[in-house]
Amino acid sequence: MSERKFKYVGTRPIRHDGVEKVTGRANYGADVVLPGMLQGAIARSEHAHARILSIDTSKAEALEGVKAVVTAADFPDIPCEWKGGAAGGTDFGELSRNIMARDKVLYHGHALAAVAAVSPEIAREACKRIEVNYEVLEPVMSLDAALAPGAPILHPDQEPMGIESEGPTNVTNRLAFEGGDLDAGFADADVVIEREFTTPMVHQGYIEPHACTVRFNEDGKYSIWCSTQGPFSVQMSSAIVLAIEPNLVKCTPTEIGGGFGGKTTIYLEPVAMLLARKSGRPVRIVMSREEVFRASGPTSGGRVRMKLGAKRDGRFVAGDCEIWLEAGAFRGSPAGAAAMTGLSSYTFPNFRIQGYDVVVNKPKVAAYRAPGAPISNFAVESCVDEMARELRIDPIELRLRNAVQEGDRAPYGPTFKAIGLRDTLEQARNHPHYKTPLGESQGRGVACGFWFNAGMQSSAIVSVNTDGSAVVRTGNPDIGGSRVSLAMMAAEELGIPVERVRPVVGDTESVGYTDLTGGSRVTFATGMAVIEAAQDAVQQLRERAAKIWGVDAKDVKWEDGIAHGCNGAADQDPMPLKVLAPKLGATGGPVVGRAQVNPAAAGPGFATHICDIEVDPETGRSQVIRYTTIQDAGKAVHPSYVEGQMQGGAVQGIGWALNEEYLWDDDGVIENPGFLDYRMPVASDVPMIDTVIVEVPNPTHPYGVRGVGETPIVPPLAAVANAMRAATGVRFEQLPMSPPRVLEAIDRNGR
Amino acid sequence: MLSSGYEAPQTVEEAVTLLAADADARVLAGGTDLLVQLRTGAPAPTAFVDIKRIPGMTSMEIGTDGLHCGAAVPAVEIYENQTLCSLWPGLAEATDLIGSTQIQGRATWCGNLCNASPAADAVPALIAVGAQVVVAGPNGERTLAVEDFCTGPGQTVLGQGELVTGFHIPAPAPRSADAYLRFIPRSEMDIAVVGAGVSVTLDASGTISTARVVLCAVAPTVFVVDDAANALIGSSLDAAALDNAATAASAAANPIDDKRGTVEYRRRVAGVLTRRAAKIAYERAKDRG
Amino acid sequence: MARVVFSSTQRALVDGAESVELEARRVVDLIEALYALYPKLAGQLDHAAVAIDGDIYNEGRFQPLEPTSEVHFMGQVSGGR
Amino acid sequence: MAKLHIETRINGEPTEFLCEGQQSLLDALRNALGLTGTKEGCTTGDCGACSVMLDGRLVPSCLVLAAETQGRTVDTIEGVASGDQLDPVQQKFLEHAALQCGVCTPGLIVATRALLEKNPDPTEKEARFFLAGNLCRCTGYDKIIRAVLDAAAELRGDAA
Repeated sequence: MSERKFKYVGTRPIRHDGVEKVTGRANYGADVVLPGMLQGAIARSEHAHARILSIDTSKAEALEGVKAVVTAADFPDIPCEWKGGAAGGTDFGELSRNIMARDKVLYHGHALAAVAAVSPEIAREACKRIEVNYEVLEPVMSLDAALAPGAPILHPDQEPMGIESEGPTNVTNRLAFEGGDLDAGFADADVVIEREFTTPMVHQGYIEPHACTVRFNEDGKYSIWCSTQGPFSVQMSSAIVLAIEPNLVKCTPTEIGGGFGGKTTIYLEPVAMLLARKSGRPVRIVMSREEVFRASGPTSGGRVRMKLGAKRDGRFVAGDCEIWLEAGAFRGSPAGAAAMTGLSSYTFPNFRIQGYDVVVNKPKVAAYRAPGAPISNFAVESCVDEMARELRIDPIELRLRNAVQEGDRAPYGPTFKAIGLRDTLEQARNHPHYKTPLGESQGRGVACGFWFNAGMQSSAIVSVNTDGSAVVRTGNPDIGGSRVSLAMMAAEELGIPVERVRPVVGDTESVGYTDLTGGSRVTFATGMAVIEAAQDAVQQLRERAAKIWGVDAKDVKWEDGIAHGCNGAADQDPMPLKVLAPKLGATGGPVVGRAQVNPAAAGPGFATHICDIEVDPETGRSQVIRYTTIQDAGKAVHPSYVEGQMQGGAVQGIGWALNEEYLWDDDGVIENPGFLDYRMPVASDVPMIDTVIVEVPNPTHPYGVRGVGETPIVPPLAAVANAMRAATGVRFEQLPMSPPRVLEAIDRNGR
Repeated sequence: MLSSGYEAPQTVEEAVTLLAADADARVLAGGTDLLVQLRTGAPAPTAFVDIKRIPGMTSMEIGTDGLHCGAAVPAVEIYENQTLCSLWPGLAEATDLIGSTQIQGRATWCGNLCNASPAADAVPALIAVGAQVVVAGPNGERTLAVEDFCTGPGQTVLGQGELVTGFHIPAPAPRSADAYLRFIPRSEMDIAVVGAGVSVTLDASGTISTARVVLCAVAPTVFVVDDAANALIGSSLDAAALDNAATAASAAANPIDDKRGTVEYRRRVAGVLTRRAAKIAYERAKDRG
Repeated sequence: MARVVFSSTQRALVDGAESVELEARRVVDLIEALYALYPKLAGQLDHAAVAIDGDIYNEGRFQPLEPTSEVHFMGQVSGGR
Repeated sequence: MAKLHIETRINGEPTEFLCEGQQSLLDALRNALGLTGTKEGCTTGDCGACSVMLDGRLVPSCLVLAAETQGRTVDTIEGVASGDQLDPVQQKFLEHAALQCGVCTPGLIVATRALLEKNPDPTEKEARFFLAGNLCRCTGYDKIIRAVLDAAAELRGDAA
C-alpha cells in the first residue's frame, strides 16, 4: 500500500460527545424517562439448580401499585436448537430460557418472573411475594464436578457436538485443530514443559448496570431504549425470543457505560416488552449491581493443559493444548476462540489444540474482550516463559525465534498477511523498560498475545449540510471514542476539519443494518463504510461543481475540501465546500453519500507486554510497579483512544491475574456479588501504563487500520504471572494470584 | 416495610425517647454501613434517627485531658485535624483507611463501633490508645472502654433507647505513640483481612514501659492481645521481643475462613502486622522522647 | 480447483480426509459439492464462517473463489469489544 | 407514610422536593429532580459514580438519605461548568481523552475538584489514592491521572 499522507487521521481531536459526557448531560440506559413509565423488577432463583414445580404470582399481583406480572408462561416456547458452527453460534431457545427460566433454574439469580409497578420499591416487594415451589437439585459448580462420573446433568436431552458420548453429559462440544505429527514432534524435542493451569470465572465489570426502557404501541410495535453494544442484535434477538417480526421492534441505543462484550446479548428487553404490553404503560428495568454479577454474562472459568516441546536452540517443535471452559448454565463458552488463538503466536510444525465446552450451574457466559483468548494464552505464554528459563534464552529472544510472520499458517487454518508480532517483540527488547534494573523482591515478565479482529456488516451515511459541514450516521454505539474516529475518517475524505463533521449513532430505523460494537471491528469495518460513504459524497460534490462550471465531472478534482478544475477546466476558480454547499439544492438536491460493507476478518492484532511486579514476601501482596504495552494497531486513527484501549485492556488483565474471581459457597450461591469483594483494580493499584503503538498497515483496509480493542487483555495474565515467577521463584498455575495463594506458594517453595 | 420514617432530633434526650419507643428504629450517623445493609437485603427500619442535628455530635475538642469527639464526626474531619494527627497518628491513619474518600465524608467512629464488625479499622486503633465511649440512654449516661463495647459480630452492649454520643481519648503520656496497619489484597477499598493497632510508652532510657496490641478481623470481636503487649514491655524492641510479640499475636488470633482470607493466612499476617506496627509505634515514641 | 482443508473435528465427517480439491466458482457451490461428496457433512457448513486465502468471512456464502483458493470452514469470529 | 418535604440548595438554586424516609439522595437527584448526571453504579458506596458534594464535602449520594439534605447545600456534576465555560477539570478530561464510555466521568470530575480544592498540587500517588473510590473499567486510569495532574497545574497557574 502506498504511504498516504493524512491530514486528520493520526491527530488527537477532542471527541464530539465529550462535552455531554463531562457535564453529565449524556443519557445512559438508566437515564431514559417516559411519561407514565412503570418500574420493573425481576424475581430470581434462590437455588443454583432446581426444577420449578410451580410459580404462584397471585400475592404479587394483589399488591397495590403492581400493574403487570410475567413468567415463562407468558413467553413463547422457543425450541432449543443450535444455530451456528461448532466454534460459535446461538441457541435462541436457550437464550429465551436464560432470560426467563422455563422448567429449571440453572444458576443462583436465574430469572423466574418479573413485575412492573408504579415504583421500584413496590416492584421489588412484589417479587418477594412470588412463591416458587422447587425440587432442589445438586448444583454442579466446577469443571471437575461437571465431568465426574454420575454428575448431575444440566441438560439431559441435549446431544453433544464433536464427541461420541455414552449417555447424557455436561460436555456440549469439542473442537480440535491438528497439524504435523505430535508424537514425533515431542520425541524430537530436547526439552518438554508440561503444566496445567486454571483460571476463575471473571466479570467484565462495566460500571453501568444493564438498563432498558420499552414502550408498546397498540399497533403491535415496540420501542426499546437500552444500553447495548448492538441495537440490531437487540431488535433481532428480542423478536425471535418473543416470536414476532423484527420490524415490530425499534431499538434506540442510549449512551453505553461500558460493555467489553457483556452487552452483546439480551437479558431485560423481552421482559420489559411483555410487561409493557401487559400493563399498557412504558416500563423501565435497571439491574442492580448484585443482579449484574449474578445474572449477566461473565466469562468462563477454565482449565488448560499445555505441553510445549523445543529444541536446544529454542525452536518450538511441538505444542499440545487442551482447553476446558465453563459455559455457565447453557452451552456456548468461547472454547472455540480459545482454541483458535492459543497457539497462534508461534509456528509449531506439530501441534494439537482441543477445546471443550462444559455446562455448570453458573451464569451463562457472554463475550468478554477477546473471549477465551486470555485463558489459553495464559497457559501457553507461561510455558514459553518456563521454556526460556530451561533453555537459558532471553524470553523475548525465544519468542522472536518462533514468532509468526507474514506467510505463516495459523493453527486454525489460514495464512497470515502482514502482521506485527515481531515488530512488537523488537520494540519490547529495545524499550528502556526492558533494560531497567530491578530491586529486591521485584520481578519482570513478558508475554505476547493475539486476537483475530472481526470484520462483519456495517453501513454508513455521510450527508453534506448547507453550511458545508457534514453528518456521519452509523449504527454502532460509541463505547470508547468511536464517534470521533469515524468523523476523522470522513473529515479526511471530505477535506474538512473534524469539528465540522458531526458523528451520529443511529437507531434501527435510521441506519442500515450494522453488526454490533464488538470484535474490535468498529474503526476497521464501520470505518471502511464511512470512508466509502464519504468518497461517494465527494464524487457527488465533484459532479455538482462540474454542473456549476458546465464541465465534465472528470475535469473536477477534490482536494482539501475544495473543488478544483483540471484538464480542460483548469481555469475555474477553486470552489470550497462552504461555497458549493448552499448551491446543492440548485444542482440536484442534497448530497448524501452511502456505503455498506461486509469485510473479512483480516487484520490480526498482536501485542507484547512487559510487567514489573513487587511482592511483599511476608504477606504475599503484590503491586504492579511498571507496565508497558506494545501493540500493532495498524494505522492508529486517533492515537489517544488507541492508547486508551491498550491501557484499559492491560489493567483489566492485571485485575484478572491478581485479584478478580467469582466466589461460590457449597450451594452455588455467589459470595461476592459487589465491587467490595469482587476486587477490580482501583486507581492506586496500578502504575501509569506505557504504550507503544506499532503501525503495520492492514492491507485490507484503505487506511491500513486494524482492530485494537481486544488484543490488550490477552497478554497480561501471563505477563503478570511471569513477573511473579521472576520475583518469587514460583510458577503460578492458578489465578488469581491473590496474596494468600502467593504466600502459600512462596512457603511451599521454601524461599 | 416499604417506607421508613426519618427523624432528626435536636437533643440527645429526644433521640433517646425516639429509640426507646421503637425497637426497630435505627440511629443514622454516616450511614455507610446501615444504608449498605439496607441495599443488600436487610429489613428497612421503621425510622432513621439522624443524630447529626444534635449539637456536639459533629464537633470535637482537644484539650489538656485529651480528645472529646462527638459520635457523628466524619472520618475526613478526624484525619484532617493536624493536632489529632500529631497526638494519635495511628488512630488518624486507621480512620483514613476506612473506605474511599467519599465514604470518609460520611463514615464515623460511632458507626464503625456500633456496626460491631470484627474487621472495623478505627476500633483497634481506638482501643490501642485507651479510648472510652460515651453512651446515653433512658437511664442517663454511662462511659465504658471501647474494648468492652462489642460482644460479638453485630452485637453490642447497647440496650433499647441507648445510643453512642461520643468518645474520650486521654492525652497521650510522654514518650508514647501509636500505630495501626491493616492488610487488604488491593491498595484501597477492601475490608481488613487483618488489622493490628499498637501503642507503646517508653521510659527515659527508651525501654517500653507499657504497651497495647489490638487485633481486628481475626476473632469474633476486635480484641486486646496482652501476651503480645507483654512481649514488648521491658524491651527496646529487639528482634527477640518483636518475634515474641508476633508469635503471641498469631497465637491469639482465632479467625475464620471466609471470602476475604483463610485461618492460616490471617494468623500469619496478624503476626507480621503486629511486628510492623510495633516498630512504627516505637520509632514514633522515640521521636517524642 | 479450490482446495478445502478440514479441521480435525471436521475430518470425522469426511472419512478422515485432510483436504479435498473441488471445482467451484463460489463458496456456496463448493458447499454443495462437499455435501454431495460427504453426506455426513450435510448441513454442517450452513452457518460456518469461511476463510479464503486467510481472510475470514462470517457470511461468505457468495464469495467468489479463484482456481488456486485455499478454503477453511470455521466458527464465526466475533468478540467482545 | 406521608412524604417528607425537603428544602435544600442544589447547585446554588433553592430547591424543594418530596421524598420518602429511606430514599437516597442519588434517587432523589435522578428521579425526583431529573439530575441524571449523577450516575448509579452500585448503590453500596463502592464505585464512586454517584459522587456529589454535600456542604462542601465529597460524599457518595447513594449512601446519603435525601431527607438529610434539609437546609444543606448539594453540588452535582450539573453545576460544575459555569455559564458557557467548562471547568478546567472537565476541559482536561477532554483534552487527555480521560474518558471512554464516560459513565464514571461525572463522579470522577466531582471527586477531582474535591481533591484539588484540598490539595492543589497532588503527587501522582496522592491523586491515585484520593480517587481510589472512583472505579473506571475502561481507561486503566492512566489518562485520568494525567488529566487530573494537568488540571491541577492549570489551576495553580503553572505553565503546562
